[in-house]
Amino acid sequence: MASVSLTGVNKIYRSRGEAVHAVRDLDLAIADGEFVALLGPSGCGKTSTLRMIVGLEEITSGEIAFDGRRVNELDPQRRNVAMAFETYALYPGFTVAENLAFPLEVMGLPEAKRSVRVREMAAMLRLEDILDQTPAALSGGQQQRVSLGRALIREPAAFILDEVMSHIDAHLKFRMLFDLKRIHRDLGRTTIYVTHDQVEALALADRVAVMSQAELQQVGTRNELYHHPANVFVADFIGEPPTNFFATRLESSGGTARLRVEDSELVLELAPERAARLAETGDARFIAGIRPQNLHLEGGRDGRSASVAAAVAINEYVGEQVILTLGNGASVFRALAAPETRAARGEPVRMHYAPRDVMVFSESTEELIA
Amino acid sequence: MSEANYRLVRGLLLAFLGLWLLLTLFPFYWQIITALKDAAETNRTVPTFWPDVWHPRNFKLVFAEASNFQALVDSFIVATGNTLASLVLGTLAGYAFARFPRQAGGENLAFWILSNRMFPPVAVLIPMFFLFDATPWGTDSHLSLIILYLVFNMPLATWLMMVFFRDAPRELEEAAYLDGYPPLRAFFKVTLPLVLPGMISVAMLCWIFAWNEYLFANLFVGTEVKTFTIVIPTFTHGSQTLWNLQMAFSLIAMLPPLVLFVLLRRYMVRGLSLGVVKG
Amino acid sequence: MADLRIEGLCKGWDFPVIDRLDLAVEEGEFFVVVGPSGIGKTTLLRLVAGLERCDAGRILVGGRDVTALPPYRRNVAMTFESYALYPHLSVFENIASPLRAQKRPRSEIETTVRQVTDMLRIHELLERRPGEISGGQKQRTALARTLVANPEVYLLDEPISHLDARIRHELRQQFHDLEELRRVATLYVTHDYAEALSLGDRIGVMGAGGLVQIGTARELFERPGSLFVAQHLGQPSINVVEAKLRSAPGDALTCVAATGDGQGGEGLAIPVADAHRAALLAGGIDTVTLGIRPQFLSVLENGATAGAGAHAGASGEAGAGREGQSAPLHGFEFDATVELYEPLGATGVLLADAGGVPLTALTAPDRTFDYGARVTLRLHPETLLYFDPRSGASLVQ
Amino acid sequence: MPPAEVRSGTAGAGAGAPSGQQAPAALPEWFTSKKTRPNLIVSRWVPLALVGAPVLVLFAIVVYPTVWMFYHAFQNTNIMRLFRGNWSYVGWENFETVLTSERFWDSVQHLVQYLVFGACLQVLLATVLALTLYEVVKRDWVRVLFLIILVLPMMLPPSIVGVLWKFLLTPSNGAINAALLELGLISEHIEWFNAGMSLWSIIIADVWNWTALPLLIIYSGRVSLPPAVYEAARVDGAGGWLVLRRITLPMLKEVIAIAFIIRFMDAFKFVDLVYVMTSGGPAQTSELPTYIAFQRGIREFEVGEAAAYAIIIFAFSAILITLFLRYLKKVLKAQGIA
Repeated sequence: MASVSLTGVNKIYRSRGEAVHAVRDLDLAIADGEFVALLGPSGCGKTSTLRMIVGLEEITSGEIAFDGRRVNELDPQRRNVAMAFETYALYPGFTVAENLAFPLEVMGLPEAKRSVRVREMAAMLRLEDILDQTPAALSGGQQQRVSLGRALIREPAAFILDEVMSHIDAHLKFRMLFDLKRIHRDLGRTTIYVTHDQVEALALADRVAVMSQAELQQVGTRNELYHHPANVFVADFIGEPPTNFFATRLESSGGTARLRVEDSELVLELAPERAARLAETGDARFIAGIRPQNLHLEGGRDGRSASVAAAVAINEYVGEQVILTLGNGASVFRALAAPETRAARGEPVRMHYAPRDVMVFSESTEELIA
Repeated sequence: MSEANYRLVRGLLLAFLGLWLLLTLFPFYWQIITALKDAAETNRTVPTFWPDVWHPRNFKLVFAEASNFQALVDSFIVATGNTLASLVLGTLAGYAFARFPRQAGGENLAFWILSNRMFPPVAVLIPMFFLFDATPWGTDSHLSLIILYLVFNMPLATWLMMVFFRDAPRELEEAAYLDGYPPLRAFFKVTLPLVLPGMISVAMLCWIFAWNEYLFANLFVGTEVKTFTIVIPTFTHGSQTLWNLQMAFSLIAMLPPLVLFVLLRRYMVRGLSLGVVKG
Repeated sequence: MADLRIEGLCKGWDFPVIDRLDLAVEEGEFFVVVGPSGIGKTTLLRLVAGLERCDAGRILVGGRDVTALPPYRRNVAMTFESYALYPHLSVFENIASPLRAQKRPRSEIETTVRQVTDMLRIHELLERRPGEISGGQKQRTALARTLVANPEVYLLDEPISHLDARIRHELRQQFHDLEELRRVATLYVTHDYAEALSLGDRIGVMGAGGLVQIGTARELFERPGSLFVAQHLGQPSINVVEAKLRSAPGDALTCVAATGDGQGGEGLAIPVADAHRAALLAGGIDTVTLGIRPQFLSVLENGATAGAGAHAGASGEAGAGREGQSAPLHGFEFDATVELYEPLGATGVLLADAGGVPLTALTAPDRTFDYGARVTLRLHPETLLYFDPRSGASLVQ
Repeated sequence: MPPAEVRSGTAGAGAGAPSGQQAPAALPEWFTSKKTRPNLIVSRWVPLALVGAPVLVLFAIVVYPTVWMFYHAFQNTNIMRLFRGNWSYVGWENFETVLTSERFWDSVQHLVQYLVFGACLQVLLATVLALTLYEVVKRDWVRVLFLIILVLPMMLPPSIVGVLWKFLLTPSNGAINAALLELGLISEHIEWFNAGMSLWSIIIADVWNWTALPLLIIYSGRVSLPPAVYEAARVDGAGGWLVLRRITLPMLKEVIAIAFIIRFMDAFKFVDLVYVMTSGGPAQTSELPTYIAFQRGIREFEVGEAAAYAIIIFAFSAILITLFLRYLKKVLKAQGIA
């Protein structure tokens, strides 16, 4: 077990004479035993980061250290990390048992000890029945468990998972998430999990590192990312349905400040201390964001003192909840409502919200102001 | 095996690869410099590794004899004719095998067609010789070679085109049906453009195999029609072999396949490794 | 404009995939088929499109029997899961393809394509190749190609399942808004239950062989006809608990859940709601399969109502009051031990162990639970679903 | 245990019938009685026609001649009889002539020599070269350049290869002897086309000409092995030798076997270099069975005997081809291609 730290890490690829900056000035410290997810859309640099940590990719500049010891120059063989691959990368001619045993065989463990460990791992991942089969005969979920098992069977400095759930059916996925979380709880190993799926990242990780366009946007717990997203990208990427954004202008009258939405008649109330902070910036225009689950049909509770008027455009019943798509002028936004909500198309509604749930971002830098 | 040993082995392997490359290139080198020597120099008792006198006129002298140029023309006619025939037949059959495997006779028929490429020609040649002898055009004609070369080129074209058609997503064709195109129009609008790169590589392979063919030509033609491959071994003046002219002519003749190969190597390597069979 | 009728449709290869399926989609209806992957949803679409021939049965479009017609004579349009855009043609030519097949004049093709691409906001991509545009744009191009064909039936195969969350929501909105799709019969296939519930005027749940249940979104989710339907709709999936029916003092009835692994734990006794008692007693059986929707399990801590502001928490109570039943507001409460807690986006998922019975509950997302902590769960017996343990059929309607 | 486990015992098995929906024990009547109706967009005659044309051509140019040969292998046919039409059945006499002749058994010996050095050695060399090229040479453009150079000889017609090597190996003033003398490896000219050496000359030319084919096959095979597996092995800590021994060679064994069989099949067709370089001489010391068949059949018009040769070669080939196709089918199936 080890802590992993990345300091000022850069990755630049050269392709056809052009330099592509895949990872830019990345700083990230992962504590011993921590579960950190690296989350971002495809092409954001998360896989390059992970491959640099494992040692499959050279580090253009910066330093990666395990337990404070620099590992930049070490081969993957010497770094002692275990990795599960997106494509599983099982050894084709080997049986499941042989696949699991291979890392032990490399370590030079005697046959008898190997088979004991293989049996333990098979029990933990429910692979006992398929130990004699070859990967070609297995389903995606089974292959994935074998690949996890092959990584887990060693005692590595860190355990690295690359998009391991992306080829798994939704129903099976939930189960695998629980399994993985349980394994981490029981073994307490430093784990880095790369994914593009926010549900997986939020569900599993102690902290989530959000990446976009080669840069780290924010590192934080689920609540930090949710309530204090560093910028518009994070606010947009985390959360489903996606956050509603409005282009707004700051307006003060009679000592209170509000945000007037530019292409409709919506006005968003601000908590007083936030208004003050906005005034300090000297800007007039801001991007306001509010999450669909923070817009409510009924007011009064939890400081929902403000409201906006809108007409229902679409009422989507999805079982556990209703997603309302609402319109006011040219503004279209979404809200979540209880499943028994039966608002019809065109029906006028008032949506209540707590002013503290309005997130305000700078229009120029798109960073969170308040 | 220790790290140092591993490095040593890698070094040795690299050296061996380098040596092999030199050995591969040496005959080409010799061919080129010989083509640039004069007749006297090629027949010296101690050969020169660098020409004393440059003699590029060889390339012109080769064509002083009109029949040499005619041989290239004959080869071109035969190779092109055979390529067209192989491609048309192979494309149609390949499409049928890829899209209607069961109705087209199934995998076994496809494999049988491929197997024809591998059988030794000795079983075919002798009877074909007597057979063509009895036809109006005879053995010594372009047509006899064009037909004969189908023995090895058509199975190759069929097999490769089948692989290429299989790789072309069937859904695109189905999308065309749903757009309202009947099968033939859908084939030309969607499927054929998709396999065009594959067709090019098949055409190139067939053309090169037909261009290079020696055995059939050697036995079948030689008077009315002469392909360059059977002309090359006959460059003699009395009992003296005219090495410099022979090398010059062979350089000219091998240029088309080499140029094709270098330009289209991506397709060709794919075709060769898919076809897994040579001519 | 026409309706789509499917009568006794059969198709099988190594085993029967579609077995005597009947379906009528009215003109202007948006019908969604939802089911697990590999169950035959795409086969159904391909049969209607004419890409596969059925083994038995008939397909009628607007009263015309098209069973024997090839796809290019059927006047149906289909989008493929893989989009099936022609890689060698520009976006414009891809969209114009059906019009070219109909040999329309050039000017008409031009205007029709412009109209559709303006509507779908892809007019800037017309010169590009499919390889140069994003997934969402590909999907819009494929949709545009089917829209210009002006068919009598639309067939849409998993059109948005492979896209990012934001684009998925945008396209879902588009499917709601497109007048075109709402004018003719549309058959839409997906494995995502939320998509199905959101979009379908009516929804058919597909199981082995055919449609297991057809109904509106609320009918299917609230009154599933079988365990299969209940399990397929909802994420995380419904809690399934084997239980024995026991008579309790008074004329009350309880179901006693067996422990998950048959060892340890004392089980869990849950009272049966008055509204369900008669139906269960009439069945004359003593074991049932209980279905408990995770969102109807509220998590209390120290007796206080948890999940302030979360719909999942609130809906438990509201759900109990639906159908105007006079249910006791406090519900049935019991203790459980926390196994795992996963905070997701808008909700959190709690795995708990109640007397050896594993249960999943939906909570507000910003709470924290420690492994092994004791919590109180609340459940309204009216929200329970009862199924026959052998056939899986619903016992209470 | 998550609740899903209570019922869905098959959840781990991935796709399959959903729980609660057992496949009906009795198959429906329409299914058991259904005819396999082809799912065709075109008339059922179209595929037959598409495939029929090449099949007919092959019947004309391959099947008919083969049958003809089988027939004449049992006749006392020669050119005169053939034209007069008065050949007659002689049973196994032709085979007897062939199998008792020294010429045949010598040629078989030559063939074995060719198989060992012309085929086995080539595949061995090709394996080493292909893997060296892929594993040791790191720059892409260098690899491509090397590959092009290595494959060049394959693009030449056999007559050029033959003439070129005849020239290079000329004993008196050929480049090879001159170079070997220069390097001090030999002290006098090697007589490349003498009785003991001529077959070796052919084999040398053939190695130069055709080693690239197995090389290309094995190299392509190595390229298509999944890179992730190699990364996994590196992360698992496996070094170069272990990876080669436990992963690369086992995964390539089918491809190498295919390369082997292809070279073996080619050996039974191999004849053109013999024609160009030695014409089987001197004194029939570089003859292969195939060459004799041609010689007897077309140059000497002993059709019956030539047919017997052809049939013997044909039989060996057929065995190899069947083996090859069966193997190829298996490999393609395993890769999901066929």
